[in-house]
Amino acid sequence: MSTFAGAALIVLGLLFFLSGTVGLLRFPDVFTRLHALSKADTLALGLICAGLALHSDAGAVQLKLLLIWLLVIVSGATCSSLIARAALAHGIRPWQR
Amino acid sequence: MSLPATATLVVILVTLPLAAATLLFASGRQPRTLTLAAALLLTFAALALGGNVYLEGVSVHAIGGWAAPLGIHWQVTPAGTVMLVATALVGLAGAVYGAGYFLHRPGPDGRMARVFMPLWLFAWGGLNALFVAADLFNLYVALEVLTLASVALVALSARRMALQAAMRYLLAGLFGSVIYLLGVALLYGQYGVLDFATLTAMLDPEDPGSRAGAVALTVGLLIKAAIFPLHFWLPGAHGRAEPPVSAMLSGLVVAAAFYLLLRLWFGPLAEMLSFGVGVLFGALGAGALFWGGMLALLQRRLKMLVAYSTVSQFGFAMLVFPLAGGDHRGTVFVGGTLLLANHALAKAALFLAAGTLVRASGSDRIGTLVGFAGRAHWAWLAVILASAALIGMPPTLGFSAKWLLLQAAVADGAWVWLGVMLGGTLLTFAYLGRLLELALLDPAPGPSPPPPLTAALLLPALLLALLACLAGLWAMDVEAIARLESGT
Amino acid sequence: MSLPPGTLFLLAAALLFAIGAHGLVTCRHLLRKVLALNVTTTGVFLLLVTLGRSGTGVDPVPHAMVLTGIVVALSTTAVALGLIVRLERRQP
Amino acid sequence: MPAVEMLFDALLLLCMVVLAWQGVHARNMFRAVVSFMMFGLLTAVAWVRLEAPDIALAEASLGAGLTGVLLLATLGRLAPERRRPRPRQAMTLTVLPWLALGLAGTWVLLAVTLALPAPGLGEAVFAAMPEAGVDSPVTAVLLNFRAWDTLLEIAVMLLAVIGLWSLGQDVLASPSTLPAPSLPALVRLLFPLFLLSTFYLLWRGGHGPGGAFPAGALLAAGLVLALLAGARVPRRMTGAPMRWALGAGLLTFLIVAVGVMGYGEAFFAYPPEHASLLIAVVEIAAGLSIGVMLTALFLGGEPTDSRSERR
Repeated sequence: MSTFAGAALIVLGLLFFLSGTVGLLRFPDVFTRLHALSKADTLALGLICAGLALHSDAGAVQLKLLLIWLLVIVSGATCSSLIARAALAHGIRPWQR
Repeated sequence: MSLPATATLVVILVTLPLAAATLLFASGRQPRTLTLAAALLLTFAALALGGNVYLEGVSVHAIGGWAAPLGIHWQVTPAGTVMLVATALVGLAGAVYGAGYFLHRPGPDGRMARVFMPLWLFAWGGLNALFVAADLFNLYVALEVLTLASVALVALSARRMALQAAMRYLLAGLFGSVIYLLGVALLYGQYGVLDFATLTAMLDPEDPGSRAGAVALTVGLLIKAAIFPLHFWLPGAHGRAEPPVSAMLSGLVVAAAFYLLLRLWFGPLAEMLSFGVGVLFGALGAGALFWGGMLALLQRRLKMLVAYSTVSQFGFAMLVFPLAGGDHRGTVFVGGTLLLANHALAKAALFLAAGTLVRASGSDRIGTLVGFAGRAHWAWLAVILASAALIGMPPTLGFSAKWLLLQAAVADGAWVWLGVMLGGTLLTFAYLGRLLELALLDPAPGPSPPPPLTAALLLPALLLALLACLAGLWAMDVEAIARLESGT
Repeated sequence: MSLPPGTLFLLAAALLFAIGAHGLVTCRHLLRKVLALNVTTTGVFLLLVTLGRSGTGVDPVPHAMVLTGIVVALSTTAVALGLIVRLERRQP
Repeated sequence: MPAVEMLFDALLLLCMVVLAWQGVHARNMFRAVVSFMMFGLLTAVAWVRLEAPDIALAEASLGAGLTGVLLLATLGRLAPERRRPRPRQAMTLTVLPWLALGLAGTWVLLAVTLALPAPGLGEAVFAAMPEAGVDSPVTAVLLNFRAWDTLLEIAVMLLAVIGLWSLGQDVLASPSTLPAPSLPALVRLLFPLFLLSTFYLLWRGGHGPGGAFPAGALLAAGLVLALLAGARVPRRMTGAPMRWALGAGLLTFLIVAVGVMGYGEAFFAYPPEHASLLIAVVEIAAGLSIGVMLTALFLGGEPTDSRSERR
């Protein structure tokens, strides 16, 4: 049962990765692309970690997966804000319709 | 008097330079007495090792006590010991010369004076590690130590030309290393061993994979040894570096790569050295001899002339390979080794003396050098002696080495290579003769106050040149040659 | 599938070596040459490990060799980059 | 091999080749560097596929991570690439790449025929493992069977630092104003974690993937991140303390290698009863030194009192 749920979570995560990548490729400027990428990917990774955790019985492995997700959240958020601010500092104006 | 055990001496030779270099760097000070003491100790260790090997012959040492294919091995051979002794002599001479040279030219905020000795010792340690190694991968790491130390030494001279030369040297050296490593990978994939002894026993000369490996090893080393037409990086790097650096690079670092070629083709790869391969190597050698010699004749700057002469002299060394096919392999191998040793001593002497002359004249241009006057005549004396050794006049070491090769060539009836050797010798005479002619000119009006030529700037070159000349007497001893041959 | 296990990796290793060697010779910018050199080195490392693997079980010796090689490559790259910056700075 | 794995490998290697090409030839230099960094990361994945987790760790941290940081730092110091006229020797040089390609092609053919079950040294290593003093075969090779290679390799690294310093470059300037205030906060949060993982990897090296090089790389990553976030080399760490820290790894290694001769053993022959301890000592000293050396490579010049004052 948990195997099935894990697989479902992983597939869901992959879908979010896919949508994030589509956003990266299709969105018009650096800010919107960041927006798509950071949010979708963080969620996707969380889903995949959760799915993998369901596949594993060992508590240590599950803890490591959680740690991985938390670290990626923190560093991803920092990186995104760094990129966005650097882009602003370089005079890139946010895209407007 | 009993000498320390060979194993102890080898350990001293390979670890002391690294330890001393690290200590000098970390402490940030240059206690001149201590560095010279270390250099002297290394020289004594090399000489003692020479004595041991002369008495006992080849010895093999397993590092860490791990048996053949698993661990790394040191193989102390007579030929390797000759190179170790030559390294020690040039190392000591260069250390003394460098101490005197950088005293008056310390570079920005004393950087050159501060960094020279650690880098010099690292290069020395790399050379020692290389001459005793008998393991394909260990040799790769030793080569990298040597390359990096050499590049840093070239870059010491902060002039733009020197930095460009250092960059080109680094790229060429690293590319050579990568190709060498490719050869190591191919051979390891085939035989699963790295040490020379096992590899020699297992190697199948007909196997295409092994051939590809041998080609890669050789091409990598040909780049590193600056054999024509892969010599493009050498003249700049050797000609633009500071004089003691040029001495080590030209005398030893190039020779180390070439010595490895000798080791491989007279060791594990010996059965692949067919007639065709020998002719190919010989053709490269002849090309180097004449191309390098012609360019040396055309140079306008003293150090560039000496640098091109290195390209040309390694052409001689390449002639060893076509001659090895005959019945006199042992003689030819000894001849090649002695040629390298002679070149190391004489070329180092030539570069050191050239550095002194350039400093005394204030310029590198051949037309403006000071003549045979004042204290500069000691430097000229060194130039004359070193030239005699390079040309191969009796009784120098160069003569002994070429004599051995000539004997082999005559015995095998290899008239073509004989002709190439004689032609090359004439060419060497021609371009070095250009220098000797200058010595006899009237002293040119030098720059206003000629800088002092201290003993540290004059003696090392002179002694090295003298040694190159006198060692020939020893090398004429049939007994000595026979013992040297025992290593092949 | 009839291909022996390491074939793809060997192919990639050869291609990387060729790309690197080609780039090293044809590129003019020094930084590109350094990058090309690193690509070449990676190709050789891949070859080394793949060839070492085709034996019985995993052979740790090529692994150790490649670890050593990676550190050496990083060190030499750092020196090369330092030289490039130095050369650039002295340009008029 | 299952077709799925084959497909994955093919895709991975294809991406690597494309990225390698981009990394050398991309129009824009920044793009080239970023492609090269991605190439490094994918190479790490390839190492995992080849069952070489030790190499994967080193590749991800050193080959992709620190090399990438070095490249970017260099890029920041360089003027943009100028399109120069072709140099004179271009004619002779265009022949060589084809030569290289031909060589590579033959190599492929040979390599495929070569891929016979070669003996390798695996069996010899596993036979000697009981006496190695550690449980991880790769660590045993690195620090025992072929420790002399590793010692020389640390010498190469120290040499790189000395060579870099002798070029007399300025220390890489840390950015005066940070674009984001969150970076220092992140570094404060992560730095203890970096230290913790460094020691974890050092400890783990004895029986699994890990050891001195990944640990040193991780330490360096933490230090470099701190420097990027605006930290400076503390003044009391410049000069002699830093130089001794740089040299400590090589010196410890040498002392141990020669010191065991006091037991009447050969060079580098750890006495079996002390092997674990001695290897651990070497590993820790080397790991910490490697961390400092990598950081020094990133800084690019010798940090001195006066210079840090000026900044």
